[in-house]
Amino acid sequence: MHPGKASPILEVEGLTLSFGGIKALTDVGFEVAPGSITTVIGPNGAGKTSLFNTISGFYKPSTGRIRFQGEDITATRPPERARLGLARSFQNIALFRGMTVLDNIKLGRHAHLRTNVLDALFYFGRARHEEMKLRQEVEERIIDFLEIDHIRHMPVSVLSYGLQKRVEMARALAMRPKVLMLDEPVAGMNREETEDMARFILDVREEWGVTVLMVEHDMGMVMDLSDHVVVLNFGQVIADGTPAEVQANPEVIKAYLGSGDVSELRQRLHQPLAVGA
Amino acid sequence: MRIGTARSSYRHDESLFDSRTQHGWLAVLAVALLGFPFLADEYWLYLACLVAINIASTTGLNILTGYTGLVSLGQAAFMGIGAYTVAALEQKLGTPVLLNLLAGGFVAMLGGLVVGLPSLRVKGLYLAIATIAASVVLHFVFANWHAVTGGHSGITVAPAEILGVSFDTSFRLYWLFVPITILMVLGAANLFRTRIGRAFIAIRDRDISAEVLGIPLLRYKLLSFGLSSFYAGVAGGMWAYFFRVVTPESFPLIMSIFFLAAVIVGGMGTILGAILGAIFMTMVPEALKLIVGWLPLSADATLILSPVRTIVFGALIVGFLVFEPLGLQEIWRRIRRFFHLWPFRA
Amino acid sequence: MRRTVLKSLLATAVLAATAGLPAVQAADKEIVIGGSIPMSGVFAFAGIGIHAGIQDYVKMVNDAGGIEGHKLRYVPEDSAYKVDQSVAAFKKITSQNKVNFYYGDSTAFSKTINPELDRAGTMIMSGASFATELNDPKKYPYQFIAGPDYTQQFGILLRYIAKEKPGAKVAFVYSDTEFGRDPIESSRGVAKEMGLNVAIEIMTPPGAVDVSTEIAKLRRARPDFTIFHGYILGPIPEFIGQARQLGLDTKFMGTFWTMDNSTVMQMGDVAEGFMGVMPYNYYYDTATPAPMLDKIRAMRPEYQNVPYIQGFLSAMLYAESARRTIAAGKEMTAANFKAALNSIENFDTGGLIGVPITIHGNTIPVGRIYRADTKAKRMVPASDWIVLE
Amino acid sequence: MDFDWLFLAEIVLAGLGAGGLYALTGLAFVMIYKATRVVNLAIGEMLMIGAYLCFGLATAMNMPMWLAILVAVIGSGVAGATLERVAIRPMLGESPISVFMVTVGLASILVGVVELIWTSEPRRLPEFMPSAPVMIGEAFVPPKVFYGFLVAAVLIGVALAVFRFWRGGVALRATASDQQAAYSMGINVPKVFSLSWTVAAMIAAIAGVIVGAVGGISSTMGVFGLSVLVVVIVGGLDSVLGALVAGLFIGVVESLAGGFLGGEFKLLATFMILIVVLLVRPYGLFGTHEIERL
Repeated sequence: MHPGKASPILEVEGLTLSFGGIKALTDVGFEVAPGSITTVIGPNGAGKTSLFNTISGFYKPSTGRIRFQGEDITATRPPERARLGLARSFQNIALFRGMTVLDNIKLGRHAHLRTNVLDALFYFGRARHEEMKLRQEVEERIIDFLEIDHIRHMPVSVLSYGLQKRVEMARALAMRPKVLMLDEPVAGMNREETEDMARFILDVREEWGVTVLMVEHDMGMVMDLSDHVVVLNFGQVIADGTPAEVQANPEVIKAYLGSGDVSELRQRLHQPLAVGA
Repeated sequence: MRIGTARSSYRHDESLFDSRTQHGWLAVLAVALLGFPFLADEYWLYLACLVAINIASTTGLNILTGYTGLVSLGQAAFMGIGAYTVAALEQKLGTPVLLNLLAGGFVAMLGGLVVGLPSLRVKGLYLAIATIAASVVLHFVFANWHAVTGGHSGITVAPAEILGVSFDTSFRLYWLFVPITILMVLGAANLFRTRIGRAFIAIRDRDISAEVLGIPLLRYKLLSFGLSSFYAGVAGGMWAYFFRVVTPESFPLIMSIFFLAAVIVGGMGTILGAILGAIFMTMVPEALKLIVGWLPLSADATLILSPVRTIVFGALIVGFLVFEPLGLQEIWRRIRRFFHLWPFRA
Repeated sequence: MRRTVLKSLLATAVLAATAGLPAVQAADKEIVIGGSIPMSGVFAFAGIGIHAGIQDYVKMVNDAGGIEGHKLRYVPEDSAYKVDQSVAAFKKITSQNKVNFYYGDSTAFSKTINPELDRAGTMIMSGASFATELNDPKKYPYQFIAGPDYTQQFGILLRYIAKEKPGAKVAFVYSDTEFGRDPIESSRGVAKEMGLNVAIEIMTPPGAVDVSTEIAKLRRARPDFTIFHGYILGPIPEFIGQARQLGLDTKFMGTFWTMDNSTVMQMGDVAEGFMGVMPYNYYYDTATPAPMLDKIRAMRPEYQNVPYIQGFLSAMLYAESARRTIAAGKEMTAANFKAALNSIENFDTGGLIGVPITIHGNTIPVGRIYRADTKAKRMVPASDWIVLE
Repeated sequence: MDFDWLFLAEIVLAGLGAGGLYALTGLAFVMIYKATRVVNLAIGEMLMIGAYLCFGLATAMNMPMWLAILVAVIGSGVAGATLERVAIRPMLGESPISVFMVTVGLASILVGVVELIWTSEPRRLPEFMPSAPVMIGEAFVPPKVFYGFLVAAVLIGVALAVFRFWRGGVALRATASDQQAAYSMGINVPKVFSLSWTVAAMIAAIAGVIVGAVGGISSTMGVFGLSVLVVVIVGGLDSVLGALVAGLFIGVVESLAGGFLGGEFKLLATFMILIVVLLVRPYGLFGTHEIERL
């Protein structure tokens, strides 16, 4: 699968973002091909999460365009982007602590439900019908798929970190994503959990036909999973291509060298993942 | 003793009352509520009506504060809007009671929407203080818009009349208020089985991520304000039919604090909590009176009743926040769990 | 989880049902006086006095054998001066006793409970409110005020002013509450009729601390008399103090709730010369023979405040109304009580009020002007008894 | 008719007088907020406690007024520290709204305690200020208001100097700007918390005595705190300068509204300003705007 052949599902073009004079992103541009797994990497503070936040509409760029399925969405509010099919998880887990796992997942479907206040107050007709359908779908397509049926009625606050990450992914899947944005999906996970997550990411792409855009530090996983890698440093794109191309790029090596991560990078590059791509 | 219930279907799992035991208790409650008016005297019926009104209003505030995380110190003022609407309609147009109550709810809801408008920009405590400002402004309107509100002396309300029956005693009002309150509580409970309730909780827990997950913040914050003040408006309308006189001094700031206290003491963000909180806070002054009466103190004991009540009111707020932030409903759950497993484990 | 809803409500219901069984108080030959008395809370100083006054009168009557073979029984309950608690007290007392007379603690309560009185038709009520609105026998057929309403109090003050200094300039200073606003509008006309000039009306927000703004206004209006209403003590001393410092030559006056001896004396030095209207004799008045005051002084050697006198007089009027009803062989209903009350003409209160009283409509429109004497620490009469027609 | 300039002058002066007290109390409020991030709705009740302590000492114990004030201020400081230790410290790390509600509860408890000890009857503090009228030009300023303003101004000056130069003041400022950093620099943060409540309670007590001297004391005098709340929100919760400027501003606005529109407009006017400020600058005129993070 090569990026650039089909028309891109997500295009970022000339994106610049600044906070009170400090530039977090400068003229960032790249494309995400439909059905691909695209990963944004870069040293800490390179602007990866800022980029995600700008794509989901939480930050407003000072210049630049974001196009989703060919439409310019730069001016739309975050909820509208979510409705269009941009779903995401968060770097430091943003589950709703006051809700159960099931409710957290159901929440993801919000934008696609029609229940209004009156339906809700009386819980009759549409509300009940919709909730039942949602429950069934969540159970059969998401909970079973992500193997979290044993925790569905638990409050999320009691779950382990790895399970929380998985629930976040479940919630993002409930959003009926066209592009699934995952911000460090395996950060802080042990090896087994990381492998499980990698498997889920691949399965999501295969079974759901969802395009994946992620930020990740685990280079082994990045190189094994990605079709396309974008490298950010100091808010700028310094490399953009297949994993092999990026690994060979001297700029990338330099960027990681500069941040002292080079040994880590090397080490991880030589640590193949147990999952076949 | 009762062991965890096996659920057979999603529908079953999603229902409000899902076990046979629960249905049993529900039936007992229904019988108790039906039988109560025939056993109780006027005093207890009066308290029952007051409790019903307070439950309705507390449940409304709970939607806003407990579930959506927006603190309001304006609940009493919104009740005032409802009460004045009902009083004015009753006095000037003589429209049907249930219509008046609905209108009270809707007018209060409009008020709530206006007050809620800044909620996107103004957050947390600033918002709480904005609601105090709204109360001050509303009080001014109540006191000075003579044509509608009758100024400082207020409006005297005729008894509610439905199909020729005049609801002029607590006994009769009970049959009006309790069903309305039950409907309102059930409505609130239903709300949190759907996307709307989930959106509220999401906003409370983490409003900015909620937005990225597809929840339009302003719309839902306004919705929460609107619903909460609708509840307040209907409760205020009932208040008007209950006390039959509505004046600007009927809805002071301390009353708003009372409802907030009821939400906290009962347990924020649970339906049961609002009910328990409203019952508890309404009954505390009466209970204190009884206790002071029983204590072997001199006749002057009643002289300290009011300060003691004020102290207990404050101490309950502080005490629950410090020692039992989950409120009465958590205590209740613990008690229940105990009996659930009894006699095998304590 | 939802089951808990049910359990809790059930528990309450059971509790309510068992505790709510009416306490049976079997006694045919008795007259019951109920009361929502503000024994605690912001109005406690009045409530305590009222309570003692009613209690003492009831005891006095019962010690003397009761009324036409009926004993008086007084059933008070603390209201903390809060409407909902007053109403709760009313419901509690009336559901457990056959109440004939009731004492209410506030205007709001009087208005709230009025429909209940009309419906019950078994009791009449008076209370701590002198609200003008209540002086309407059509709207409030089963209520009365044991004194002049606030407009009448203003009328008495204005009559005195008109006599002292015809055409005088008068200022009304009042609080922004129902209580404060009560007599203002109606008294404007009364003043005009008497040829007085209402130079300025100043409304102060409740809980106001600083009165400099108001003083600046008052200074420009230069009134001869300034009447305060809607306060107990509040900003009055500061008002007078500042006016004195400015050399403002105006006489300050107050209405009933400001006029208790201890309240006025609390003003300190500025109290000297403070005047006001009082419908009753003070505890220590001995100028005219007053057998009732003698008895009170015998029972309670220490000073009793004017709410005490008001409570005492209220109980006396309840008793008189009951006596006349029973003596006429009529049933003990609200209508008969009220009719009996309205038949009171030139009634001797034993010196509580310096002149025989007649009950017009719902009030006793009588009073006299007192002036503070800070050396003697007493209020001394400044006029004769003034009776409004 | 000519516009009465003297009237305007007197009204403005009266407003500045009241504003001085708002500024002083606002300072106490901001001090607590800066150090502990607690929005203290009980500030009006802390004023009341100071005034009642002074009253109790001066009347029941027959202390001379200066001594009564001194002891009352110290006593209030102790009370402030106690409140912090008992009710605020356990709430460390809870949501600001919960802590706010704790102070609402505290306010109620304080009112109850005062009513229990002194009943709810309104009282008067013994006179202790010079009573000779003060004239500024032709304008009359009530002496209590004038001297009250002077005391407030001097105290504010002292407080600012302490803030700047004294070690405790420096620690307070350090804690205010970054709690974690202050910790790591070896500042005893809990002590700073307790210090801020103590000092704030003492300042509030002085304000309470002045307010009580002007308008008398009662268990409802805590409503003064409502105006102070407006002051600090308008000025910005964490800005000392804001509290001072907004204090005078609100005082003058209240006074103008009362003078030209009528007493019922006082509170309305200030709360309208509050609403406008919240809409235009939700973090106050001088407050810091915090950037949100996802």
